[in-house]
Amino acid sequence: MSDLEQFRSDTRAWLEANCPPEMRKPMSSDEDTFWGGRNAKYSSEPQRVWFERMRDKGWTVPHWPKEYGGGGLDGEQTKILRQEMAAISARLPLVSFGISMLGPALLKYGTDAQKQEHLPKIAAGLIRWCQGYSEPNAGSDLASLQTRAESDGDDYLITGQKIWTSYANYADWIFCLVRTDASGKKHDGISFILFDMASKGVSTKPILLISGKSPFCETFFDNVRVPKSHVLGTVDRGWDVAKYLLQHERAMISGMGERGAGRPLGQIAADSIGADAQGRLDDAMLRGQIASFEVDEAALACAAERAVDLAKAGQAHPAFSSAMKYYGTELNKRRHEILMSSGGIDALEWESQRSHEGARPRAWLRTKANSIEGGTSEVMLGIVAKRILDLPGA
Amino acid sequence: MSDLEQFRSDTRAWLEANCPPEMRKPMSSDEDTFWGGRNAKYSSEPQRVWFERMRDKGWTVPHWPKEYGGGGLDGEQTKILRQEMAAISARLPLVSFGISMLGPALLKYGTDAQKQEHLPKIAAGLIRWCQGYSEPNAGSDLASLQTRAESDGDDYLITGQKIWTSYANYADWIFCLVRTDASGKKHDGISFILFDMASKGVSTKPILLISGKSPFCETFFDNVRVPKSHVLGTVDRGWDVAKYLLQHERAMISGMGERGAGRPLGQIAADSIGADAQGRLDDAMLRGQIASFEVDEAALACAAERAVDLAKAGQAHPAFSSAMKYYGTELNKRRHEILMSSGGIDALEWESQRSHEGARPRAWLRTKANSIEGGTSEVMLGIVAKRILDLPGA
Amino acid sequence: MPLLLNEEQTMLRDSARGFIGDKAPISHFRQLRDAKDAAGFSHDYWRTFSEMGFSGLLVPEAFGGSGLGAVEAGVVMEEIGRTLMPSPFLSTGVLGVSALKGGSAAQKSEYLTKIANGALLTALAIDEGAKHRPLQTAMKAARSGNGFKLNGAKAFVIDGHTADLLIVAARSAGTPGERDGLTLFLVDPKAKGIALERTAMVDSHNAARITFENVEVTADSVLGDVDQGNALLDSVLNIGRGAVAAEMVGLSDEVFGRTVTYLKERKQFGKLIGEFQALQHRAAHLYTEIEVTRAAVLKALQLIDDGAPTAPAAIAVAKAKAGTTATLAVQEGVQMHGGMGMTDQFDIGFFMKRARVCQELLGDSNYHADQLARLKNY
Amino acid sequence: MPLLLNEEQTMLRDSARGFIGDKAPISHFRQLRDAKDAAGFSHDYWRTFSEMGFSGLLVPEAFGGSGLGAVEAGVVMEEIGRTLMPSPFLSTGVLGVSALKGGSAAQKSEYLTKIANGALLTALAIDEGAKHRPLQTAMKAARSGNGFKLNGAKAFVIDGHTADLLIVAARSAGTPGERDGLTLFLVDPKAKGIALERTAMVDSHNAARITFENVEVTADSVLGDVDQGNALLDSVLNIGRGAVAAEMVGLSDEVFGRTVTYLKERKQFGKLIGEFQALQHRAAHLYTEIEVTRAAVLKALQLIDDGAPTAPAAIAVAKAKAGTTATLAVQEGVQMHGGMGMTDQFDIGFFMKRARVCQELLGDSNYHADQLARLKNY
Repeated sequence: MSDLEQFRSDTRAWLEANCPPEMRKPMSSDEDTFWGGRNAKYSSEPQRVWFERMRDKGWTVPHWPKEYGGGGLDGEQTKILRQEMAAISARLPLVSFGISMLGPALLKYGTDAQKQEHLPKIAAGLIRWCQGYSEPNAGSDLASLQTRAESDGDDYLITGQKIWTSYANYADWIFCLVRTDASGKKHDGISFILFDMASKGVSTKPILLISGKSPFCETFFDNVRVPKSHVLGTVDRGWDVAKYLLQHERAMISGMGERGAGRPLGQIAADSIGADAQGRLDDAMLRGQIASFEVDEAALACAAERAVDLAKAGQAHPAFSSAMKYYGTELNKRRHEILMSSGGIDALEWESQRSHEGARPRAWLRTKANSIEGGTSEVMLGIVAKRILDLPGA
Repeated sequence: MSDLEQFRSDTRAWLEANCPPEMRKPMSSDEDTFWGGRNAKYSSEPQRVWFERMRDKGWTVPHWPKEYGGGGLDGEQTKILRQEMAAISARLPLVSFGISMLGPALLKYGTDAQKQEHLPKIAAGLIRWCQGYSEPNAGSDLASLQTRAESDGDDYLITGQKIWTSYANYADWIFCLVRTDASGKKHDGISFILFDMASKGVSTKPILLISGKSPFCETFFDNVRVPKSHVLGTVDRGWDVAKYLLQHERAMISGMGERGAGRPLGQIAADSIGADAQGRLDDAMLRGQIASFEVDEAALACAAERAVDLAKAGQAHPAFSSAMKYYGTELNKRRHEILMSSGGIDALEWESQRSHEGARPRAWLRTKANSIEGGTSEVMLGIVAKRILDLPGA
Repeated sequence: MPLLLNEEQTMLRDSARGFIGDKAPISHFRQLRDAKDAAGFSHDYWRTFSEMGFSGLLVPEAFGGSGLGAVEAGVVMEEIGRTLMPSPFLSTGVLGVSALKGGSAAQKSEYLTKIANGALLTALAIDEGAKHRPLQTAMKAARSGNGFKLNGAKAFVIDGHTADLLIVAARSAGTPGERDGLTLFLVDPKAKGIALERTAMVDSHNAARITFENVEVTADSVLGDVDQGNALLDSVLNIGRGAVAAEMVGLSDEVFGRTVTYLKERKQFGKLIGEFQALQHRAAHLYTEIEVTRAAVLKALQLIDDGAPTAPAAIAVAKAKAGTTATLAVQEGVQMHGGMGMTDQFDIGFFMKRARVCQELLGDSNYHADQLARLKNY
Repeated sequence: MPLLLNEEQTMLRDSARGFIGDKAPISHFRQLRDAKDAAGFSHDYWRTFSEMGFSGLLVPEAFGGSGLGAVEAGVVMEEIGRTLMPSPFLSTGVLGVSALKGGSAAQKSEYLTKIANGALLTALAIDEGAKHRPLQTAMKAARSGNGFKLNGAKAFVIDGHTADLLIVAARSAGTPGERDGLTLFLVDPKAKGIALERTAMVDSHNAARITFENVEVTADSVLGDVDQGNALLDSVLNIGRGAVAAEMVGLSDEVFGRTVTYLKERKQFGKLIGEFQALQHRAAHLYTEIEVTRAAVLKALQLIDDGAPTAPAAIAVAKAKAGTTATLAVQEGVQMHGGMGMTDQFDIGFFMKRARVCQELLGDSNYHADQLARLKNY
């Protein structure tokens, strides 16, 4: 047996022994996600057990170095772990922007002291992070941001407003883009800085969305004092860090369209609509739309797998994540349009218990942000046109 | 009985008595179109009879004034004549760019002498016209044309090259855009001029298309001498005439998507593919695509009808024909994609008698030019954005 | 007949637009929603609708109405679509009146007069499953003495919880899927055996689920002919479909107008976003779709008023097309508004929610495309 | 296994690209077309293909082949797609070899060796109606003495007019639509009762219509099991579908590359047309579609080589997706080339014609989406 085969069989056995049965079901509500943080709440005992066991193996962040609380796995091992978890539908033990966004940037740009301070707390779910990028007048045009950091001895004083800060009202720390120099071009003079949301002068205000939920906040900074040592990377070169991180975010968001293992959409539709004598969904038009969608979805899953393999082989184009982000989010929106059409009248209910408080329409409305957040579809297509296709003036 | 009702009943009776049965079938090949001209050929005796009878009524151009060989009908009467012809599937007795394109421009911009000279010959099918607009480097950007007309006493000497000149090799006269002044902005200094294709220095070369046919030519002018009196409208203001004429052309092309009266596409598909036990086309996916297409096609037919009514009521936006041209041509391309899919393997044959020398695939390929000729879809959308939606910088 | 509004229809539109835009702009809807208003619409405004002749728009003059047609109903619906004004106009003024016009002289005189006066609200109870499939009606109407006993459940009954009179489709013969065997009944919502649940909907408009358990109705409560209700039902549903299609035209046009305005205001990358050609082309395409849809809907409504045999096909086209156009309009509207379009504070989301409900209402685009194919024999 | 070409496969690609790009660029195809070449392909190049190991790519080493798999066949097909090189590679090297691998030891030793040597050309005769529906095979194979008598007609037999051996699906039992009852036969195209007509196709590639009238074949000519030919046929068709999908990836990629080049060269309105944002976004979308398709096709071919039970679903995805992507690529290619794209003188039109044929070949996107739905039980 090769080392990898051995690793797979060990992993399978460990998961079998350690993943509680309750943690082997698809998540059905926001409660099912464990976010960690200073005020972490477990929604159930199995959720706590599962998190702690995985944390102790370093498998909340399996591919991070062990010294930072990671699992120290290489690419192949990480893929195997993911496959084995998927095989038993094991949930992620910990979801956090510290893992998916800040972590990769810290690993690449952080000083030793910064890595030592932050990475282990992320791995152990002790600190919950949020991301301070967008501003009211800096959406797609992120680099025009105006939140300013004024030098004051060893500190900056930060003043400004962010918007679309995911879960800022629950976050302990923020990683944030601020303008440290307003004299040059808009992409210069931006710094990437980390600070505690409990600092004096920070306040948040949730934004009510069309889904009736408030996953985002407006976040206000009024002379927030932050040590200069909290800058990640080079002062005034924060745009590089931001770009690096956005690529990770896009690659992550593009994965939303992947759902190969789930129940076929056509069967979900048949639950509401029924099947004809030959077992085909009893709405031929909708069946055709679903089948075409599932062709695209399955193809996207292949592209996502290939993107990982290309990256491992050092053959990936750095802007390819933008293509995948575009495609994955547009597909996910289409998926939820189909789910709404499949649910028909029943999917229009907004508050009843029968409808799980309108889970389906709320999820549908939520997806409309997919092609906006983390870079709009239009911005993604522009990046592909410019950086991959090298079209003039793009 | 109202005057219009009387007109309808008279018209119906006349058509019944005068339209030969052979002329009451959909056209099935290029031969079925009568184009007139110095070298006019009738493909059949009924074609000649039908043309001559209609010509004698002035109904080759029913809405033109009688003094120019027209029928002198008003808008309502013309509509009734069209409806009654459609009701018996009567063919057009004469097709010509003189009728559909030049005529309206002559009526609006022509001098009395020009009208007297040209309109009656168009109405009677004596002269066949072609249109000299596009040049190799002036396609979508038509105003950048470079064919020049140099003043020489009472004449111009015209030199340059046109492309996409429909049937130039069969045409007797051409209406043509030439540059009479190259000193100003590109839209200025263009004149709209008419001349005989038999003039010294004119030559044509057919362009072989992907459909295997050559409806277009390259047309060359080498010091062609044309009297200055042949300019239509004001010298150097030919762009106004061209725009006016293009609107007519677009309105006409947009009509290609209309085919309300024809056999339903789904039944055409069933001829090749068959039907299931419930009488539905035995390809559920294709059936859905056809039904969606037929929804759009029927809706477009309503929009075309409404556009005419709006124009009559003086409520039409002058740029609306661009929206219709865009929509109609894109729909027509989709129709032919569906026809190809419906025909399947049989529709791939290119030369056999069985396939009428590949009539279906050749027609399919021909439609790909619909969204290019007469202004590309991209140019049409730009016009709508600018002139109707008033979007900035459009 | 020209495919335009005539002078009277234009005046009607202006008066509807004046009242609705003035008294019931979208903030009116927002207030009702935020207050979780018990009725879900303003009784005061319905009274005004009746004074303006809108509640009795389709009621023959003999019964105190305006005796107008489907085109005029569409005119009002289009204006309702612009501000999403909650109103019983569809359930009572269109569906209720159209159904009752198929009733006996006594039924007409009793109910139509009241509707024209604004004194009676109705609701049509058709759908049972997840999708609109009127022929699949399974609800039982068993003969019982001189009358019938109703058993079954209805969903998506628009304005069901405020109705004074339910119009219920039930199967007095045959099996689900058959054309024959359907009968329409007039049922008092307070009758014994009826349980009614107001459904909170994604669009914050009104609908109800209603169960019928051994509900006894007399022979007089039959609307039209026993077992032969399908023809009447078809015509009621078709005018309703045309009306909802008109609402979607108004909704699409309004969303589009707001979006174009936003394109001319919002700056990114140092430009108005309306300067970006990719957005210009998408806006121009959407404009064309809306204009094409507008024509198809008006045509269908005119054909209904003409009693033309082609009306059912035209209605299938109109409802199918209006559904896809409205879906595109709200999707482009939200996307082009960027993050702001996702907030409850902006109104765009309301249109997206309403468009989704209008899609399902009386058959979605798939249903009607399928109907068109059936009508065309393929 | 990573979803990439490995080193050997990359070398194979380079060598295929080198030969095809060098010897058989698209001008080679144009010459054959203009000359109305009798064979429709170059026998010389087929000999070279055999010397390079391509004709026997899928032939086991025991019979003189390279013993490679579906991925490698896809690599060659993709390069063929780039220049539209006419070649019996699909009909003989892929379909023929895959079918014959299901034969007896004698059949394999006789035919596979010859194919590897470039000495035998085959053609697979499946389709009968307008659309690819293998289960609907109606052609009769009636038992007659020790053998069978074949009656029926086949269409769209790729390279039928140059084949030395026909592989024919016929119904030895059951009725059209049934899985059981199909048998594959090896038939000499010169046998009595066969009439063959070369079909001139829109893409100027080769196909034939063949009628069979009381064609007698011996029991030895049965390939695989009598009445149970469907499983073998399925696997042959699936590798063929994967190969055609790979051809469409090559074709799409080539059209796209030519189009992007044109966008960087052609000026209108004082700008390169590639500067227009609307075209940029459409190009970026098409790029993404092609990359997604490339991954789906490679995955399907890998799963075939793995003998994975998920291979049929993956092939349905690959063929369906490749068909829609190629259609989009050629449509955008022609439109973005403007009038020039419509001329025979430009090559873009060739790709549009070939893409249409590849769509129909072995099932179009609708067929395969439907298959996927069936495999997923809805």
